[in-house]
Amino acid sequence: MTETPLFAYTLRLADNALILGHRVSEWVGHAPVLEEDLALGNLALDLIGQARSFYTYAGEIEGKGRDEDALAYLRDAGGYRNILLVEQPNGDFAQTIVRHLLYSAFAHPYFEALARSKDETLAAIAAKAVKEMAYHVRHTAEWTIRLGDGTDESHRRAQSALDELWPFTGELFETDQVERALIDAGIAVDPLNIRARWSKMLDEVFDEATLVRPSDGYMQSGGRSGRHSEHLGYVLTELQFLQRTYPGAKW
Amino acid sequence: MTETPLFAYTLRLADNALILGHRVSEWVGHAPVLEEDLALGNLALDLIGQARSFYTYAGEIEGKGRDEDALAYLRDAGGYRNILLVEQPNGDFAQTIVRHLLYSAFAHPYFEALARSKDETLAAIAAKAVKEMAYHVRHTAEWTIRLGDGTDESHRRAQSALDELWPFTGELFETDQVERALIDAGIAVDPLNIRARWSKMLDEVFDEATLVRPSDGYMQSGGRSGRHSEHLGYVLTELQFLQRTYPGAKW
Amino acid sequence: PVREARFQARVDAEEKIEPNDWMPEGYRKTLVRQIAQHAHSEIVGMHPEGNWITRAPSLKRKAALLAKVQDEGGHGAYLYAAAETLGVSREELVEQLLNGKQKYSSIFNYPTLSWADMGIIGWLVDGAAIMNQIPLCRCSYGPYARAMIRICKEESFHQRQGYEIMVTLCRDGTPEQKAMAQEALNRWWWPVLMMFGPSDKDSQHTDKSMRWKIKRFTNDELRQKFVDATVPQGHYLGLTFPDADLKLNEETGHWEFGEIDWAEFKRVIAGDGPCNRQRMKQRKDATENGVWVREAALAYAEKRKARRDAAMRIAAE
Amino acid sequence: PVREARFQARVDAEEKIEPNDWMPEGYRKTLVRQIAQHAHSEIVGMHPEGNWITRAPSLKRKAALLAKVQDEGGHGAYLYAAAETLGVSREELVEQLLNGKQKYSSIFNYPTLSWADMGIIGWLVDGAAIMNQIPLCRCSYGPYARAMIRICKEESFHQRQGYEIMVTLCRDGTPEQKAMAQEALNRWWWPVLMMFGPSDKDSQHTDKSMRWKIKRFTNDELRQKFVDATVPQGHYLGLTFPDADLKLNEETGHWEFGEIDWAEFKRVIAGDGPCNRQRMKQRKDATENGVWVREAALAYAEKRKARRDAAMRIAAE
Repeated sequence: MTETPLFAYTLRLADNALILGHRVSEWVGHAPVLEEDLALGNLALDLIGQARSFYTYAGEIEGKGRDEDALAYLRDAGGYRNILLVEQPNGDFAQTIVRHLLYSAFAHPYFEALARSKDETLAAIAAKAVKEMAYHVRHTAEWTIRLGDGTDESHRRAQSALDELWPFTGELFETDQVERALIDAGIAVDPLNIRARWSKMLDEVFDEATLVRPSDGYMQSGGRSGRHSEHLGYVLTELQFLQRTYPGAKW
Repeated sequence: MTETPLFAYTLRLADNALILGHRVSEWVGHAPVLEEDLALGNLALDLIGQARSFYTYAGEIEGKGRDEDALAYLRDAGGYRNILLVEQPNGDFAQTIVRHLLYSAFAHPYFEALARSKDETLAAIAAKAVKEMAYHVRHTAEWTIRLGDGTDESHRRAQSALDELWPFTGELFETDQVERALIDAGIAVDPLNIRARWSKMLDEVFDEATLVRPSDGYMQSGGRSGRHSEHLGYVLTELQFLQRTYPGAKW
Repeated sequence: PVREARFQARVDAEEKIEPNDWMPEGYRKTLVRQIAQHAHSEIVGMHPEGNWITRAPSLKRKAALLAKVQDEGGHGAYLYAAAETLGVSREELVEQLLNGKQKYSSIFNYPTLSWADMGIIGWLVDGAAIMNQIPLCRCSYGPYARAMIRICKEESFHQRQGYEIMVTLCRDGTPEQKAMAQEALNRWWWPVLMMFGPSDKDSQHTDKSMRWKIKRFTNDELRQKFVDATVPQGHYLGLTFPDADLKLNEETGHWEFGEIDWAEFKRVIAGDGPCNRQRMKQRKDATENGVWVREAALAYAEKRKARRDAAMRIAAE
Repeated sequence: PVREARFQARVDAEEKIEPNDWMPEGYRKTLVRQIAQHAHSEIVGMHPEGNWITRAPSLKRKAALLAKVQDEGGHGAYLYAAAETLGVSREELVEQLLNGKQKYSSIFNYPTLSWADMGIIGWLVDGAAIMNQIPLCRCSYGPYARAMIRICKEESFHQRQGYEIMVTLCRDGTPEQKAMAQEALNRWWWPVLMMFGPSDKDSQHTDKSMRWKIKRFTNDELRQKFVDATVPQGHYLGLTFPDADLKLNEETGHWEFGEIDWAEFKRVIAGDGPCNRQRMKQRKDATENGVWVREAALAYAEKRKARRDAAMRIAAE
């Protein structure tokens, strides 16, 4: 393994942001209300922006001349390091909202902590992302409450989304050797320090939304080591189509 | 234009078969009854087999060393020459069935005529395809009748599929200079000679299916000159993914 | 008639008409029709470009395209709001889009088939839109004029962005990219010219609209302005316009161009463009798939209001 | 008890039991459970491979994969028919699959993540299936034994095809393809070993099934046979098995292997594999989306019958 821990770590952050941003971007033009075309567009834009910053930095760390696009467009699924949660299909609006709440309720405090990283670049990217993710949490929490406490149908859909997606939340809190070393060095964030806040935040939302928090059963994982779900491959066929079809072209 | 008419013509036949075959193959494992997983698999296999023969022959005509896979996997949408009908999305089962009926009711007599082509290779490929397409017509005609004369819902869906797809049937009968020359030389088939049979066949099916044949309004076209619908691009992102991602690899 | 004269005097004096001012019924109707059509165009216009969001070739382009499509949604929102000042609701207007009673710009009935179409749409479609819209910033109806000022600013940003895509493809690109750009121009050029509407001799609505200062230039005037501005840009890109009759008239300084295929124009408006059914299906699907969400939002808002009212009653007791 | 003894005598004499023969209720139940599970496995097993039909890397591979997935559907159909000879309908069985009362082979709860998985599934998953199934060709229940004969023939074709994919990737492939193959082996090896079921000391159904000649070898016997056959094939491919304990016992001639993670086995069976929910959703969606089609087919068949009956009545008058 020639990857440095810092490169691997930064790439994970980038991949999470890109894949979730890509997923959310699939909604634009198809949202249930015009205001959500705009709002989901904002969420996607924030995430793609975060991905770009992290990729650019990862490329600098690696020092082999790979830029953001080389990293985003020229790795196959097995090379992607995002967690499984963010690659799950959009499903209905409830699934998209709940997926986003689960992620952003984590990312918001996580980036708050990362903004205090000893790595100045990561700290700077995170500081900018904190403000964005605060909005993501607010927006998706509001919708979760509306759907959970809306009609019978919306409640059923929201609960079902939550039940489906819950097994993917364990991966948010996983760390491995790569991250351990960086956490000890004050560079990476220990996600376990976020857990209580994440959990409390969600409990409050679920409570207001009249949703039942699923119990913590077996948690799916594998994304960090490149073991994804069958969904990611399809995301990449579209994402990478032009770069793969016209190798070396500038756009 | 360096393409010879015979190359261009053969490629059109190949592209029609491949794209429709690919579309139908998307159903396998998702069909409404197990028997249809099998039957649709057969339809797709026949078409992909026809495509392979036509591509191989097209590559020989061209004489630049392109084999069936080079032709199928390394042309972007603008290079594809299939008619628009075959690239239309699967939609519901009624749309898939009606699309297939409209195509195969044409292809069956067309290949019958092509089996008498002065070009022996085309004649041989067509002769084999005739038997296959006879089954395609029979199978999709039976389903069209079942759906049309089934329940109110299935009737509505079948009629709606027919109305949606009808504007794409005009392209079946279009000829251009490329084909005119080959028709005059006794190599290509004049589709206008097929029209009456096609029309009669369909009228009989629609009659039994209690479906109303749409009137011939404006007919969509463009596939033959590479002007496709927005759907084809997505077909190709999947179809070509591995060849594009791992250029030059053998599989 | 006195009110009408007074109204016309205000219009002639370039005063803005505001929502609560008296206005002739024809003026209101013309505006509703035009603003609604404009709003619908922004909304339907999200689809052709939205088609490439997931396939954009770089992250920078992906972000820019996403932002652009989102802006279009935003324009739709302002415009529906402007129409609402005339006493129609967004729901009614959307209903009329979906049932075909109101139109949207026919250009969006053409498909986007390659990445170069993203350049062409910005450069030409937005370019033509701006040409149509800049005069509308001085439209006599205040809310519409103000919406157009904001929209035009964003549109001209989009237009530059589109042209920049074309520059990248045509001047810095590979031969394949140049061919992609040329092929896109070949497909879009004539439909873009049709965006200015029928030629003046066949235009129905021009006279009154001119008098009411909703419109300030005729279709043909705007079309000519557009061609004059655009052709040199295309030549700079090294592209050939698909019009054998296109030539500069040295005397007038205008680019003369060939005959537009008005049969195609009418056909596409009438519903037989390449994507009319697809675009309507996309809108209907979004609307139908969102029913349960909108119902949930409404139900929640009502519950919340009921709870707040109850709380206030208790507090008041 | 007399009937039971006579039944057992026939089984012992390697006679086939046929649908109309008397059989113990336990025998019938065991067979229904096993055949249904087997049929469900074929049906659910269409999904992991079906996942690559649209992305197969050559037309030849696409056709072969499509044919293979179709064969699996065909096997499902024979097996449901075999189960129907025992007095249960396909609809009931499918219902029990969908409500989770009947299982399918847990191997299909793993995802297919690269093209190499198509090779691995043929080589290892079908290889393991054949190892399990060959003895079933001599199963005491006639319809099941006959279905298995046909299925085994096709499966061994699939197995060779899968191995051929592996050869292409590993021996003729680029370094990337070899890495793809190795990565696939790393993911699939242990789950494939689990396909033979719990180790003999924990197996519930073995004893009776052996006596009834539904089963002829224990899980561990079959697993060992499989490992012995497979490891040299893997080495020929230049692959490394993800098992540090794997080594040839020179004395016994058997390949010894490490401890299977039975916790994973139980967990995946219990519903927490990577794809359990996804596979069930795929089956449910296919079933639900097909309701209107099946209703139409039924309605049409009834109308047709009614018309034919009416015609015959008229003819008879």
